Amino acid sequence: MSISTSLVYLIGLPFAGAAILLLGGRRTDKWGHLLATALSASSFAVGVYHLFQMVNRPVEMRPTSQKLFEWISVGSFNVDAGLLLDQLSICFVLLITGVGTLIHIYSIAYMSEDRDRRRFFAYLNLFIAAMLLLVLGDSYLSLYVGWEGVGLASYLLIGFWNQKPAYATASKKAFVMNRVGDMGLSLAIMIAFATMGTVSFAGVAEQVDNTSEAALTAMGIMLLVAAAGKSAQFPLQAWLGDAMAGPTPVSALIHAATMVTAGVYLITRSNFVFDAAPTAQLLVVIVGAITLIFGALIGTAKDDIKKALAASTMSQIGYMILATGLGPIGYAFAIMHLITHGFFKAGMFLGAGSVMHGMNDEVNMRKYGALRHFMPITFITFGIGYLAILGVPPFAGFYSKDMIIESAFNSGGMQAIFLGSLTLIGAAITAFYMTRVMILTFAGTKRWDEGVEPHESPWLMWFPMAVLAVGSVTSGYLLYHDKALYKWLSPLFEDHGEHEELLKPIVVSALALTMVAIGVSIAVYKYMRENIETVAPENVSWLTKFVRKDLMQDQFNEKFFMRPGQLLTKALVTTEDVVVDGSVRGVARMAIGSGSGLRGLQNGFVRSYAALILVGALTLIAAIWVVVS
Amino acid sequence: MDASNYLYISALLFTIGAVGVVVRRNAIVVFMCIELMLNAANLSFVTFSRINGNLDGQVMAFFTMVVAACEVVVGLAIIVAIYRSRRSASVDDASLLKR
Amino acid sequence: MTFTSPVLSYTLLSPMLILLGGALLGVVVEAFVSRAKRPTVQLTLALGVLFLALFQVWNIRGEQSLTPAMGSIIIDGPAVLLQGTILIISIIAILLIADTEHFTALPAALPGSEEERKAIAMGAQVTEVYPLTLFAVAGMLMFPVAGDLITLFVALEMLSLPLYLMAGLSRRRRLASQESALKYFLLGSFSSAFFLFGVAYLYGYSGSVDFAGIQKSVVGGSGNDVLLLIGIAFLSIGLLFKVGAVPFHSWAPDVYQGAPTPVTAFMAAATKVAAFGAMLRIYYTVFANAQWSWSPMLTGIAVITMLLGSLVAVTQRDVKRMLAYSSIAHAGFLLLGVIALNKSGLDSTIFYLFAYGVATVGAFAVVTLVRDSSGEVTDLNRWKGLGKRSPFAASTFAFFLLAFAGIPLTSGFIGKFSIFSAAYESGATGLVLVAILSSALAAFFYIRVIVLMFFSEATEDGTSVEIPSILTRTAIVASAAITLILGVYPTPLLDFISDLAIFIR
Amino acid sequence: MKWLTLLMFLPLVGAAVVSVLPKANEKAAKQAALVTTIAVLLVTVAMTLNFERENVGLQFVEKYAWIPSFGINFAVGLDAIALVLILMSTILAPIVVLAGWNEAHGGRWSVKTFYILILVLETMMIGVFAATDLFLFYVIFEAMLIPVYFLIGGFGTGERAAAAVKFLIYSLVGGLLMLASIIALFVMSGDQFGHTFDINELSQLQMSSTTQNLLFLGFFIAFAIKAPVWPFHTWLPDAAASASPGTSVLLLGVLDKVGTFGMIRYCLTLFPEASKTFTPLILILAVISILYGAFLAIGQKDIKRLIAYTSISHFGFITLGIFAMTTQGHSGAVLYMFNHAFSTAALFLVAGWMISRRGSSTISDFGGLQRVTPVLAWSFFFAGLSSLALPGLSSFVSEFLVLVGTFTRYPVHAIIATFGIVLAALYILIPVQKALHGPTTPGNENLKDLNLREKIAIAPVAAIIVFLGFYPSPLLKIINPATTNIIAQLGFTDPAPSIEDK
Repeated sequence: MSISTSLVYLIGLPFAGAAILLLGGRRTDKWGHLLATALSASSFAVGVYHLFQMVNRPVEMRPTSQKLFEWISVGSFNVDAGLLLDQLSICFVLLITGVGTLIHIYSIAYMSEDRDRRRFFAYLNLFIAAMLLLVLGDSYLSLYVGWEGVGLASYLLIGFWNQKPAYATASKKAFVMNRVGDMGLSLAIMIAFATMGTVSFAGVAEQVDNTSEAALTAMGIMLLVAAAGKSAQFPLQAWLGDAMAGPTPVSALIHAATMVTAGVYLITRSNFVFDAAPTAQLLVVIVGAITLIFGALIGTAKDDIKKALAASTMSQIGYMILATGLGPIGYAFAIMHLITHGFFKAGMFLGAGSVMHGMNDEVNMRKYGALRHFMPITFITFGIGYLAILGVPPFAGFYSKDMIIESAFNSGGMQAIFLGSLTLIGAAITAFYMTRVMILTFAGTKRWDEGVEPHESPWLMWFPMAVLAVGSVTSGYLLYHDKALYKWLSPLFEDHGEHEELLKPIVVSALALTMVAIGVSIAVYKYMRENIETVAPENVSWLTKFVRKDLMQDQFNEKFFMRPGQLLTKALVTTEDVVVDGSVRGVARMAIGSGSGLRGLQNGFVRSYAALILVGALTLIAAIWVVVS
Repeated sequence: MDASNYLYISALLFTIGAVGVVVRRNAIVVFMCIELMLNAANLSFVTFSRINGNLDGQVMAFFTMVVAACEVVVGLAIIVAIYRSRRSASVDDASLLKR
Repeated sequence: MTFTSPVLSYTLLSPMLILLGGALLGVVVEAFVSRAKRPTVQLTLALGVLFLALFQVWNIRGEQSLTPAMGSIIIDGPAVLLQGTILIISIIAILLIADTEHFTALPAALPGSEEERKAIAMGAQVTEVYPLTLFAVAGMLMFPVAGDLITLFVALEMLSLPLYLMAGLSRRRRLASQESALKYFLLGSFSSAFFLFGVAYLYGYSGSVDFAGIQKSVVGGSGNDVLLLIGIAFLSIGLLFKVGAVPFHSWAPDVYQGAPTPVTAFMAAATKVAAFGAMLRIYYTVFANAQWSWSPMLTGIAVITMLLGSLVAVTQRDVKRMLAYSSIAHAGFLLLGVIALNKSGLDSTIFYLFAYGVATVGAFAVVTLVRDSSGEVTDLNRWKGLGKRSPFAASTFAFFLLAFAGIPLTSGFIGKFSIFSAAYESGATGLVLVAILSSALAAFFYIRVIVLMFFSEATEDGTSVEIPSILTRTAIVASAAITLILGVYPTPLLDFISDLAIFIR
Repeated sequence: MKWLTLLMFLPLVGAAVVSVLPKANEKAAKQAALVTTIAVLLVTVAMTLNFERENVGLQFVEKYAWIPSFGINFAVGLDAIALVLILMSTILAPIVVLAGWNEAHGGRWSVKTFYILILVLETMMIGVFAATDLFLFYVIFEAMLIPVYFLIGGFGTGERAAAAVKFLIYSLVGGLLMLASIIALFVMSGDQFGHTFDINELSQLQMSSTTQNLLFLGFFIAFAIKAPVWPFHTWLPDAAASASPGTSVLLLGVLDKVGTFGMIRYCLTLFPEASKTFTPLILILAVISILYGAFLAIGQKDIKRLIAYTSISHFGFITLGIFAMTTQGHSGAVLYMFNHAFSTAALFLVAGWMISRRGSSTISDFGGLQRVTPVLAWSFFFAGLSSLALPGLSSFVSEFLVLVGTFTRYPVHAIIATFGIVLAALYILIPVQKALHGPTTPGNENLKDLNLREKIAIAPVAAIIVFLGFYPSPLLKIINPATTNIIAQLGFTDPAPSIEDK
């Protein structure tokens, strides 16, 4: 472990950008976007500097830390504001700042017409800062700050055009569902403190051996809940599709490349917990497996290009989560897929943005078609991303996804075959819906609305796409070659030696490619031959309808959470009025009522007053009689 | 004759007076009932004076008579005044003030 | 039989003698001074007499004697304190009585008759009210210092009879005023009869009419308990009637409402002091050893008094009636101090009497200010928005109400606190809880009035508020000042009371 | 130097100055009030700097005989908790004056009266936290109802009279229950060692557990009404909805803290055993408050009522922290009291500006404010974030401390309470969406954004929220010794981590 004093700049630069642009207001309109981009880029530069520093240090000295100040200290609860840059976080730092900077550049052009562009860049910078804090925090609590920070940034960016009520609702939905996950994270932190007396990563790692498995399992499950919320995993996946309401660069950065992968980071970071809590680990695998199929299925029926990509993201993150659930053999591959996915999915999202840019913000793929002729660069970069996600060699996805499939098959026991098969099926479905996206968008006939004149985007936009495309081609091999990433990360994980190989790598690749081929063929068969209608056909099977409705996820949430919640709220509002406040009012009414009743005694007749006195006297005499006898 | 019999008579007179106050309507009669009660008390005083063998009770009776006389003065003044304004001496008519 | 000439200690009796002399002088003034000068002369005379008496009370403050008048009068610390309280309250009340607007010009005239109109036109004034007041005050001074039952009875009548008459002197709504006089008189004599009957039985029980003798019998415990019990019960009825305890309270609302407001103020405050003073002396000395016989009775009466007073007050629509019920509730609180039967009970009751009496006079003084063309307006609905029209009247009245409610920084709070503590100390925990509950109820209607005055919009036929005369203003300001000072820094008075309040027996 | 009397005296001087100013010169009254409150703040800051952090005893102690025959003293002194709360109150006061510059104009009485009431109230706010004599505390506790009553009833809106009465009646009933307990303590002290109201001496009283339980309830219910804790809370929404924003800030920000402060200072110190006996019950009430307040907030249509209900939820957290009996819970609760004041102040002040601009407090009357009045909208959103305890803002630190402190001893309660953070997101984001987002509602097109005065008023609040979110240490360092001391005196030690040595 070495000490550094410059880690804080990584976060500080973009944070300063956000602060300046937000507080400066309209005065910074002219140059705000440039400042934000520059700060993001300089943060990237600091990251690269640290990477070189790190590479040049011996393995055990590679992690770097910086203590900023004492944050919260009460009794035995001591949390410092501290940063930790190790082999894992540097990957994220570079991904976040690298892709982030590209997307800043892209957005300069993409948002040039928007009168609130400055605000947009402020949010972007805020996001970068929060995300960096998330991956650099040296304790669960510091991570939590970043964790909610990105949630906030995501909320702001999804709702960037919140004058449209649907968009505002989408942003709220995202934040609230994320908060459910955050609840998991805070409970995990509480469990950690209650059982281990510490909330720092290092401290927890140290105490894992002395902690009961039950506590670790509970903590693991809570971490999983957190991860599910942030990474749109089952059962907290429903917000991601709606999150596409945000401007497309946002979808590329936050909802594809970085923020949604925070769950993968969290589980990988907590490897020591999960390794000691097999039940929690199993749940991670199950959640990953369900989500990868779930997302893929949703993707098959989406006509909105961004939502199709979002479903794909969900599914791909399902792969990563599944890999992390496999334990030490999976962590490195999860991260590897995360990085490659960051490249190709961001690239595709930017491509989608580029298409929308040229198509007057149309997102319905049924109204695209034949765009390869009009947007060649977009077509090529998007196509590279497509090949990468399919896992066609030598594109990036081939290496990373195959490794996950391979790990699944090699995870041992009966579950291995089952998981392996699931990942293969997922690959096939992915191939199907991605091919569908390609065909609907770039091939076939023009189905544009009138007045739409597609055109290639300006260089500020295609340049980042090109860079990402290059990454989509090369990153896989670079990371895979000589097990580069695996070796880089392995000091962090406790890998217990060799794993039995159920299937040879070459067999896995062959199987995977076969499944992909099947998926592609079905899609080509289905969409190249027939004419695509611009309105989705209604006479389809119940299964299609079911899938179109996102497997009823919203209906489910509505029926089992939203409606009961609303009913409960209504019931409580009534209770408040009738029972809680009502009982007080009742007492008051009773007092007034008895007062009016007693007032009747005072009837104005002096004789009845005298009678009252007489009654009083008689009562006293009666009392005396009782006492005496 | 046992002195306590006087006490019973006194109690009876007192009770008659008290009941009279409650049941009679004419202010003068009501007032006379009260006088009856006072005199019942006087009877008790005198009786007790006899029983106890000292004169304090008899002195008290004189005081009571004087005070009762004063009460008559004040009382009649009030009753006459109210009779003049209302042309009625019924205590039930004077029930403006209530509740 | 030899005749012993009475030995009188004139110094110790001087407050009462001064009052009686002043009252007689007042009668002479009625006869000989010209009509135009009478009001001034009478007022000066009354004030002079009262201040002189107060001065004398101050001079004898350290004295103690069982025999200033052959055992008929007892002068000790509590006597001085109570007499002083009565005098101070009377002085403030006299300032209100001086406003002749309240009194009928010619009491003998028929309401609305030609005679009355003429009297008003002539500017006639009922200056008789001053000697009447002085006689009543003299009776009140004698009531708590009486040393035997004869004196007690005479004092009771002496304070009551003038008040019966004064209740009927109102200028406006004369029918109601006369009615209140009638009711007060009939019920008052009715209760006097009970009182007297009780006296007779106590005499029968002990063979003595002086307190020392009765006390001896009670301590000895040799007599017939039935006689004692009936005696105490009937005696108590007379006293409880005067303080307005339930079920002997029914006169209070009607009389408070019907009587001229200055008279109401005087009688509500001063009578209560005198009657409670007498109760303190009787229960704390004469019957102290027969606590078993009267404590349960008073406890029961205290409970229903506090609750009924507070509950019914909540629904009142007339400000004077509301204050009447409030005074009933306060009688209940004061009974706690009597029941406590300990030193702190005595101290706190005396303090409470002083604080309550002053605030009561002050509150009624404000009531006299709120008028329209036909006289005082006591309908609460027409008090709406008073805060806007007369901040002075509304805010002082609100302050007195807060004192009644026992809000800290008013004398009422210190009073309540000390009297409740005393009761708690004596072990009457349940009683304290009932008192707390009633205080909560009571707070409700005090606040209601404050809301009316400050937060409700005035109705169309708004009432005007009289610019207070200098005398009334003095009365209000003095009452408010005392209420505030006793709330903020009661130490001197508390210490004074605590030093003096020891009964000799 | 007699710091505390000076501090309590200053606002009274200000009030006196305001009262002699001519009625027509409203501006002078405002300026005088502002200057006074700032002066008070400066004195408080100076005191804070002079405060010895490690000294757990009372500091700045002053004692004068007041009513010796009852053993009553005018005794004041500060421990860390009182200091923090006084600091909170005196920071809020100038902000309230500045933010509510024009809110006295709709009142029943003159602007002058408003500021006199505010200044008198400030004296009492300081006194109630500084009192170390139970009687003095009670006197101020009750007396401060009066200015608030007139502030609500005189300068509020809507059903202000009814709300003021409800507030006063609830408080008085609670106060009377406490009075019953105080009387019992007073009498017992007289029996055992002579009449006294000194809280340190009173804590030495011997009493049976039944007595202790009953007396505890007297105090607790009074504080629970004040705080307010479910089910004693129904006065608050009405009062807050009717009071002017500035009054609401003082009401929720300072006065209600007297309740939770009282729980620590009086319930725990005087009745340690009874506190333990009732802890299970109180924890349940706290958790109910958290969730109930949150649900009710979600169901509100009126913005001020909504904020009031969020506070009920927050007070649930504070109560939870207090009775969790851990140092984290306690420090968290005290810090929470401080932080809540500012997040609620922000919400109420901004809501007040929105309401005064729009002339309505119904949430659905707003809409799309972000387009029209971006700074106003951002301020509201920021205040909301603070209320939902976003990490990085001050309330997060305290809320998390409370939760973690509760979890170590009462995990189930903590878990249920944690649901509150999801509900918090809803009760903030729903009004944010309705009021700030969406198309601009007709009638709102010409609303004015914040002016300079308003910006100056809100800026320090925001600064405190952010600063304490990232760096709460200065406050925690003051608070910690005191809370550790209390926990230790009650005989508790923090639950140790359940690490097993394998």
